[in-house]
Amino acid sequence: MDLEYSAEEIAFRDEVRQFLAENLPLEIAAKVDAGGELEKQDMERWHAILNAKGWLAATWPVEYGGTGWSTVERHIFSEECALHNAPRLVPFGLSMLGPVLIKFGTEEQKREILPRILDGRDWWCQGFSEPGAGSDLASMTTRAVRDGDDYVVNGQKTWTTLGQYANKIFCLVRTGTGGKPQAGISFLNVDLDTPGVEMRPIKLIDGGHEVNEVFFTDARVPAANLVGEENAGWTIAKYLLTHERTNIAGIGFSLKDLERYRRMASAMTRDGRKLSEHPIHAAALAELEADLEALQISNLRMLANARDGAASPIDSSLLKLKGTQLRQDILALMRSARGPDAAFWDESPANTNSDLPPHADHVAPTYFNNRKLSIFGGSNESQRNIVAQTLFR
Amino acid sequence: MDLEYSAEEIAFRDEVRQFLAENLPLEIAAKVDAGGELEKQDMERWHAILNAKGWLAATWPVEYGGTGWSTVERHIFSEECALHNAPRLVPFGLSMLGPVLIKFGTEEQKREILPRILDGRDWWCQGFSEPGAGSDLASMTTRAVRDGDDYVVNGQKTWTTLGQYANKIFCLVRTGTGGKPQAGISFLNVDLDTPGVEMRPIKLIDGGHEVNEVFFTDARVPAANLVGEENAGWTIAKYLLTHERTNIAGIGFSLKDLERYRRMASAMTRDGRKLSEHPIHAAALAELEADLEALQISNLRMLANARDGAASPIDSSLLKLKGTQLRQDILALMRSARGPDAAFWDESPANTNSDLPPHADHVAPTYFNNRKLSIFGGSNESQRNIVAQTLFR
Amino acid sequence: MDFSISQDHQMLADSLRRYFSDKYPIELRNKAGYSAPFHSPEVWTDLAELGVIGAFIDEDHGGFGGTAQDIAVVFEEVGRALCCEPLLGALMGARLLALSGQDQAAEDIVAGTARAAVAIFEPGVVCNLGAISAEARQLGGEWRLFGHKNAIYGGPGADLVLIAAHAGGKIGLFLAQSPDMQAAPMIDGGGIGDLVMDGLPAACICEDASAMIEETLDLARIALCAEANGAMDRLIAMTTDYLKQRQQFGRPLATFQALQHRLVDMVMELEQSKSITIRAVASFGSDDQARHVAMAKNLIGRAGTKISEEAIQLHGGIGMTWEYAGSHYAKRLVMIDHQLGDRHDHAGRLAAMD
Amino acid sequence: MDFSISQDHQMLADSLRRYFSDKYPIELRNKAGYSAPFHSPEVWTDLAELGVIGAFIDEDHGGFGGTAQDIAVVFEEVGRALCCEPLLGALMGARLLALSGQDQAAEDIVAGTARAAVAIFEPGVVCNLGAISAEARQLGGEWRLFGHKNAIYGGPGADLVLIAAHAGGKIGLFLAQSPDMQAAPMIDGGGIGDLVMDGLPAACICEDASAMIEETLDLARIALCAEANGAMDRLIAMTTDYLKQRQQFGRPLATFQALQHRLVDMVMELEQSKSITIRAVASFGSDDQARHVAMAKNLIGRAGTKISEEAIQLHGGIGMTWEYAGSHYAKRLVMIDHQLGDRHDHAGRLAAMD
Repeated sequence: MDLEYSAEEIAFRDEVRQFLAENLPLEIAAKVDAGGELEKQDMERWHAILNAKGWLAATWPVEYGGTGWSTVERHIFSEECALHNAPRLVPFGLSMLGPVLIKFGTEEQKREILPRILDGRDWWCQGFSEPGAGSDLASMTTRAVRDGDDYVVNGQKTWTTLGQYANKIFCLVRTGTGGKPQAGISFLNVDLDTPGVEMRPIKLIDGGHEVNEVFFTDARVPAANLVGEENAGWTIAKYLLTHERTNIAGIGFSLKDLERYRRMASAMTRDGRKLSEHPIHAAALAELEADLEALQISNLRMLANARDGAASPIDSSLLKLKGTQLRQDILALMRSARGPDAAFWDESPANTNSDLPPHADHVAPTYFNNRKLSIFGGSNESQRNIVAQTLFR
Repeated sequence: MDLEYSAEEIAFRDEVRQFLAENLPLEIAAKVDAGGELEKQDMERWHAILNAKGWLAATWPVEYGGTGWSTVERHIFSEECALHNAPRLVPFGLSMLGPVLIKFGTEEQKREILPRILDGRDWWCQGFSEPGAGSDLASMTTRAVRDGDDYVVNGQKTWTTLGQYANKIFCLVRTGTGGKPQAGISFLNVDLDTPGVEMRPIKLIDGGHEVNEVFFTDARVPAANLVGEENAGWTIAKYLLTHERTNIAGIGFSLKDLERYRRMASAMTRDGRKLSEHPIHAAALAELEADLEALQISNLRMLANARDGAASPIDSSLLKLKGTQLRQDILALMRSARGPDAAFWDESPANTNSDLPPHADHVAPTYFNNRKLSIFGGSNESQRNIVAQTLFR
Repeated sequence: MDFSISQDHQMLADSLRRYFSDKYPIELRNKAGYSAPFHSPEVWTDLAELGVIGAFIDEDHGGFGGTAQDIAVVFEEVGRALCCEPLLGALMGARLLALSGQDQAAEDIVAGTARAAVAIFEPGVVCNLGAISAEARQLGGEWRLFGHKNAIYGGPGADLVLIAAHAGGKIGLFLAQSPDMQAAPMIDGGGIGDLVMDGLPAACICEDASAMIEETLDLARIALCAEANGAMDRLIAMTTDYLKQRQQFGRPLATFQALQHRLVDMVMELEQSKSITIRAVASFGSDDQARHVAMAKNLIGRAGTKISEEAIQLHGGIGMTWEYAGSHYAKRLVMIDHQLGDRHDHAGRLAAMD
Repeated sequence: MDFSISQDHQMLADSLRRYFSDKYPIELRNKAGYSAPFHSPEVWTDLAELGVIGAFIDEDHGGFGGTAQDIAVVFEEVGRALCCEPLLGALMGARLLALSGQDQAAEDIVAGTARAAVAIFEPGVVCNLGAISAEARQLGGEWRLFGHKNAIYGGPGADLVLIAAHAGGKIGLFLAQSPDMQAAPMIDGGGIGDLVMDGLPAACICEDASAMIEETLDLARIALCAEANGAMDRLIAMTTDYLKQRQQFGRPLATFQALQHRLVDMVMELEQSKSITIRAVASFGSDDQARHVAMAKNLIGRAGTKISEEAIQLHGGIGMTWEYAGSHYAKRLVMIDHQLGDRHDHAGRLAAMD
């Protein structure tokens, strides 16, 4: 039993820390620290900095421009990034399409698409969910009919995160009929400027624009954009959805949030007592800290399992479950700590010239926005179903 | 809107209070107050006192020796009894078989059985559950085959509460085959001294003997003991199980337990601080008190609905759910308050010459014993199923 | 023992419900509630005409109500319709003006021709009147206020702002006319203000106002509880409908037992919330007032948050969208716990009362 | 980073698990644990021979272990087998004797020829050494103890009882030989004692023992956490099996989604419990020891209680019976939270550390 990183891993961590200290733009880190929203150029800037360093595609093999890092190194990198308030990397190209192409794509697709992900020419988004197909993804109905060298696509996708910044979308489309709903699904890349493709914003509960709907009306997409075999899309989707995500528990974010909470609580009073000395708040904080300490070990245990080839779906589902619950609990405590001032709202949280009084901040919108954590990316109910299947096998 | 009792109801409450003050034996009340177990003679004594007053059968019509009380009067009576530490009345004859006979029994059955319930000659117990039939009662298999003027009964019943004191048992038995499992069930009264009937104790988690198993091996039971028609037992069982129970939320018991808790907390210290001033314990107490205050009103609302003929199964199921959860939470708080001393155990809690140190008491066995509250009498899962059926109708 | 409401109350509730249903669609609400003046002057006039504000004070002061039950009936409908008009400020303002003998001002409030807001608490002071620090000083025969009041509900654009401040060893109540304040929408709709006072001129309308402020706060808490009940009732109904209608894996979500049981627990919390509000309403004015109101605000703070979070979760993505009315109900329910003391504040008050 | 345990530890765990499985049926446990001497002398001898007690202290003091990991390995098996032998007293006693230089006594403990118990806390003092009030006075050249020690685990019948008491401005450690105490079974099996001291003769084995007592308490808390993990693991396995086998409404309980989801949450709590124990074990002896041990005891107090209550509920009536082993696991898990500070005590300690 040894909880410590190896000497090499510690050296790697120090290298990451030094890099972050020297290269992460302070104004971006400050925005992240304040819980504000990032603008497109912030994300692009950080993407380019990492690309220049060669640290962008943590999960890709070196031959495709990836880092070749081990599971543990990937974990160290993503944890350090979170702790230093680096922006979260947009995963759709780097962590989703990239690995899919590397496994299922043609040589030409790899050669053409992967470099454009790295250098930021392409911003990909995801077209899986539909209004009638959420947890039950296989019930999706967007249809692609082969017509000569093209597919003609009709249907609607939804919950397309940051689609407003994207120029490309990878989609699941129905190309076959009959059989189980999982059969007859294909994986198709689509240019968003294709005629007949329209993106519309969805405003979320906190007023933010983060997700979109995408409508396809007789959109003609080259058949060469198919990834893998026709009707083999479900296998690819499953690979993508269960593709190892080192950061599924969101630990770095929870650590940062707890740090913000402690800062906040020691600066606030509540009815004549320092909030940090309020016994109910202090006990809640202590229990959340214990939970997070445990979750860090749980996460390391999963990493060690993965490294040793012993990963199981229970691991990642349980980490997702507990990680999202914990983060939501932390954000609820922060919201609660802010008291009546949590009500003050500024529709543009990126706006640093906000009119809000200085004692108001973004705790309430952040709390509401992150109710999504237990819904998106496989709802916590779906995760429980997955774990139950394994338990009762 | 008027939460107060009417003048008549207040007069009734005062009469009950006076009666309890004058007639409830102090040594019995003290045992109840201390959370100890009652012996058979304690229960019989209180039964006889109430019978002498004519206040025993709260739910029976006057013509059969009942009180003829209104719903509200029954509630007042049972609440006052709990608050004065009167023993809980054993319900099997008074609240279960009695009402069943009054509705479904023959004149002869009523004439013969009801007076013996009142004067204590018969102590009834219940034979519904079986090892393989709990929440799913209709799957029961104890079989009664008609043979001349008798039924021959074979099978096993379980969870027979206080069966060790009883001389009679009313049972559900399978008399028909085929069709839905609910068909072919009959309601049969059985003398426990019938050859082939054997009662065995079940020791519970807290070490107490409160429930039993009953085995039937070719037991011959007179067919005249059938209540209602042959194969009509399910209707009777349903009537019995949904028969209005004014005390389903157990409010009087929760009130007493909170009172005991406050007494305990103000007498105890914990690491140098009075337990009643311990902020976590005090906040937990405050929230339980709020929940109980609300539950009292919820209960009165249900009583008013019942009085006005508007009772719904949601009401009683929700009261059972919340009432049992709350009581269990209160008992958990008491257990927790007792700290390490909660571990001291005395197998005979009725024994007042206990060897236990005076700072130990029965909080842990009481807590464990009352985990039954959410299991017996229709598990809380079954109650949720019932409510859900109504919600999604 | 009678849990039905009076015929008059039923009529008031019915007329309000009809009005909101006919004239107050969620789109109007979301348009009015998030940009200055953070409410709809037309709706305000309508509500005044319907007698909503008049229900807040008694006949002696120009109203025709004023009991806790009157307030609960109104606010339950307010919650059911998710109305974000500045009624809480009007309730508190009208009460305090009436109790201070400002009859004309109270009448203006009731008539809807003036809007009132109340500034009692301060940054870091959310529930305990004893911890406020704003001061009133007489300068040249005129009262001037110093200090910082925050979270003033309905503050932006209010004509009459009633301000609690120390003066002469007591907490007095002062009236300022349309003071400038930092204005913002609340995340759950409606306006909120922040008032930094550095010599703000005001009239003293009561020299020793602690008791009337505490009473008014308790009444406002009852209003919030009733509002929460209306909102929970509606949100649970929306969730039930959604589960019945939404198909996953070939059958309605309503058939999944794990979801069923969670909905049942929500209903149970709602029933408890209704019950504790009934208790608080009945205790208003009695010795048990503070205790039962604190219980209500505590219990409903817990229940509202839980029902909100569960409703969003049971809806899935759709519950996260601005376009779906349910998300706004969910926000309101959580944010009610932030107003006038949250569950922990009131648990602490209860513990101190024992 | 390596979460596997060493080969030696694996062998120790395997041999213990085999022993318990072969020689320690629940019937034996329930017979031995509930009547004097509240344990089985035969099992005790076997455990000593298997090296269980020797694993508690290092080679310099007659043992062959003594690390937090040694203790965790043993107690996880103890928990899995629900063994109620007085090992916690032996652990604490052997450590304190060894640290006090009582080598012979420590060796007797390790050999199983003497039994030790430790009397630190008092009625109303459950976690804070600073609040104890027992005193030691020298009378005629001999130490005499005054005060009241309670909840002495394994106290009944113990040969050597180590007692913490004030002397000369410090907390000293005193050794009494087989003192008379009020003895009782614990509700979850095993013996517990209550010791009223009115001049009890004892030897002073350490004059300033606070640090070693705190360290020993933390180690004992780690033992309790590991024990809880073993018991939770087993109880969850029993619950899973029961749900798979038990039929209701014509299908296994395991197919009911509401029950499935609850079992998943239990498994999640167990994983968290294992993780926090790993953390506490690794921190033992470091600056983070007190903090991480308190976290572990807090988290496992919550997890154990929840898993216990849910396991009983998911079993239904059968989980309420003495005859079913699961009920005893459930009791033990709840009662572990009562030992050496419960979740609230440790949350309070953590808050004070921040």
